[in-house]
Amino acid sequence: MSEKLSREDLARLVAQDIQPGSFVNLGIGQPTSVSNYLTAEQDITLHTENGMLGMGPEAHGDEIDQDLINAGKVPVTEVPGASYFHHADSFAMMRGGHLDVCVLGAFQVSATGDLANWHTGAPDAIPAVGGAMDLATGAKDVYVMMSLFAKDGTPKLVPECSYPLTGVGCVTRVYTNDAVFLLTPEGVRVRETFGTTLEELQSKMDIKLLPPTE
Amino acid sequence: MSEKLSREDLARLVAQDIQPGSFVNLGIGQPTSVSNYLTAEQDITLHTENGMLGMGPEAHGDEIDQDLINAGKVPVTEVPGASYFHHADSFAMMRGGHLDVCVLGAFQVSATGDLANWHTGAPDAIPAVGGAMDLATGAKDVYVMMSLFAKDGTPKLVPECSYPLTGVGCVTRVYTNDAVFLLTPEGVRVRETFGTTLEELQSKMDIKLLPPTE
Amino acid sequence: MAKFAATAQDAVAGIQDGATVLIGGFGNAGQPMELIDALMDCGATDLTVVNNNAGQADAGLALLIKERRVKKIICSFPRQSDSWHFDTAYRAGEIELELVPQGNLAERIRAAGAGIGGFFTPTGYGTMLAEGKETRMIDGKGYVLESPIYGDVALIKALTSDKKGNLVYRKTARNFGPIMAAAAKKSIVQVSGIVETGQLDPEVIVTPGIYVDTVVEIAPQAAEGEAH
Amino acid sequence: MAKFAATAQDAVAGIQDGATVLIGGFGNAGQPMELIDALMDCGATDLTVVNNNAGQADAGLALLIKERRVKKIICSFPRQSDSWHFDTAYRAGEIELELVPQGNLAERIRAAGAGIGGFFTPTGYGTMLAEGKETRMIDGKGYVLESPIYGDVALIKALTSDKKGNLVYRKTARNFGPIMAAAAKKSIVQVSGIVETGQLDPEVIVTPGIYVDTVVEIAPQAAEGEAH
Repeated sequence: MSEKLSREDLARLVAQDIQPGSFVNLGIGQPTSVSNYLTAEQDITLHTENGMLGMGPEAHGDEIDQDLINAGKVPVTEVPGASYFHHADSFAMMRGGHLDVCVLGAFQVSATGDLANWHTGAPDAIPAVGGAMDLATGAKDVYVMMSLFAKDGTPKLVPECSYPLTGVGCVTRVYTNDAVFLLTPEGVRVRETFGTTLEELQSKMDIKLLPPTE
Repeated sequence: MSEKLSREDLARLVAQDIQPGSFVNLGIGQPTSVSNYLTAEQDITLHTENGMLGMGPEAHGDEIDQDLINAGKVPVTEVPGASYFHHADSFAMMRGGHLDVCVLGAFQVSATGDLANWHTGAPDAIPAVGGAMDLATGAKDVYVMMSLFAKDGTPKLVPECSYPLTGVGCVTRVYTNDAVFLLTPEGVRVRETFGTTLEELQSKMDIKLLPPTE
Repeated sequence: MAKFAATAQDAVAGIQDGATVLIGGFGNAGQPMELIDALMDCGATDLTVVNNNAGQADAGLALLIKERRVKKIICSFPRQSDSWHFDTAYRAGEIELELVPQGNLAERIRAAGAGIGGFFTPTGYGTMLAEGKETRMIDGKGYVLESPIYGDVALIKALTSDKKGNLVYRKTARNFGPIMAAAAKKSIVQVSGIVETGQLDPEVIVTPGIYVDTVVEIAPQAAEGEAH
Repeated sequence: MAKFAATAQDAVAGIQDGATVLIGGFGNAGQPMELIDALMDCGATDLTVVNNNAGQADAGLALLIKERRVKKIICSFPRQSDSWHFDTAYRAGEIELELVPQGNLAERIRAAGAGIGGFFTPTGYGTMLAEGKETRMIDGKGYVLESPIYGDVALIKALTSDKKGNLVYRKTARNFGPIMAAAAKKSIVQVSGIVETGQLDPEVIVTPGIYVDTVVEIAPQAAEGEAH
């Protein structure tokens, strides 16, 4: 592909990569936009950790019901086949590895799949973790969506995270506007690049990149 | 009282001692008969560990429903206000100390409230524990109903159990046909005797009996 | 055995200084706002509060924090755009914070109600929130030992109670209610309606009355109060 | 994503020799008899079975044991008046027994589904069933460390499924079903009826379809089969 992916195209790509019939949790922020590109044929069931499977799109107007919100506290809707459960059951579902995919944002991801996405580590910051560590730990696959480079140009896919960790060795894929990375036992493999090349990326990053498999 | 209590009178006595509004689990066997003497005014809610609160009397004839049984696998009925839950929730209710009273049978009870009621310890016996250890552990009060003496005349309320334990220090009262015993931090206190005297009981038992308090 | 209180003030009377108070709700859903207001009015102080958040805007838990009635909060997500009362108290060193990943928070509350003395959870392993805690490798995976969170009191909101205190909830307002009701010595529940015993289907009761001590009916507000 | 099988035989096809099979039911209530019969027919052997009991009379699990297809059983109450096939196998040293207090059995199954690596339970502390296990005093009370029980397969019975595999149960037939469905890699469910998605109220679903892999409809037997 000849250009960097737009945020919309990145969300579309993640959506396409989710297997039909999957149970998925989309993190707050950029990952939420993935839901815009899931198709009816995929028959994806969305989980929200505050106690629901079968979450539908954001609610508007008369649909808004303060008893029906997502983890970002935004009013949402329910789809046929939805179910409600309490917080311990909801996090048991995550922790027990029942979700197929969780899509999260990140400050940094390490080559071995460590995730940092909850705390900048700034000494005066008030920490808040929410469900971030649970989301990182539980799903069969954890996909990260992020920009590959910080505003200062430093890569966010790194040998070792400098920010406080959210989870250890949990991320399996990293989706960025420049490339998709598969975090495998062999190392970090570039699946595809957008408007750049493996060589160019390698020159800007401190981790060894493996080429796409045939 | 001038005579040993009959089994029926013993069950009636236990029933009378249960505080109104209590949540109660009655073990299999003799304890089950306590339910015959609970009054509507007491408004007792019965728990059965296979997943129900608000268990009613044994079912007969057309009432029999194979999906509605008690822990002894006997068909029972439900009373208004009943609820159903799964096994983990049911035993969480017991283990978490939410039941007010559990009434159990016993082979032996020790002076410090150890209970032996699940296994004779015979070398060729096939062991089976069921919910016995959970029942012993969870309730706020564990009442034992048993004969005070074995067929060979040896007491069953003993300094230390010789049978394998069900639970440690869990029994708070022992109801027998000869007397009611309160297991207190000070020791074993006789609350009342039936057709015998404290002195006579003391002569047959190996534990120090404390007299009734005024 | 559930008792029925005439007002939220009656329902919370008896909450002592120094109590650990579990407060249900996630966002506005399931938040027992009238019970929190009554707790404010009743004057109890030195509280330890367990909630997912640390108060929002100028209402409910945020006001308890503003008035320095909360000495410690156990929560997963204190910092929000409108958590200014918590932020101020925290930066002034006037409130203690125990930060717990949300799923561990839920499981710790569940453990208290279920009589579990502690459990090994993978969540938080290898992070700063596990520092100082016992860890263990089990089948090649790292776990952290977490302990139960018991409450002296729980304040929760349900949809309907029957006369036995059996509860049903509504949609995502269920959240922490069922586990908090089981984890507290005394559970105080505000409901939108009370029905006769037998009116709730035994198959659909979420919180059996054994977990409920006090019920108070609070008519739902008109929608105007919900807009924020 | 739940799939629908035409017959019990199709539903259990693929259960491997050596599998750990969680089997629901307490007494006849919730016992997936047709799935157990199909497991018998499919020939899988060297099984580890997790059930509250160890088979009764000459049916279901008892027949699997009679035919020596079960190398190990994890249960709370093997010995019953009609557990003769188990008794014989056990006395012959041809079946291994792991005896677990019923509540620990339930909690261990729940732990597997909930991703808990182990938990401290007071049940069994100080008894021979805690021998060889790690124990700990917590706040002055003795606890035993227990581990999760994972299943390769669960065979359970529910009342109704929708097309997403969401389940509801009936009365005390619920028992081990919900926790076994969550604890097994593959959950196979026999139901009395299947309804369209959306027909089950989202508030009353007990087992969400995420825990269900295969559903087979088995029309309830006439009452004659229930008399024993």
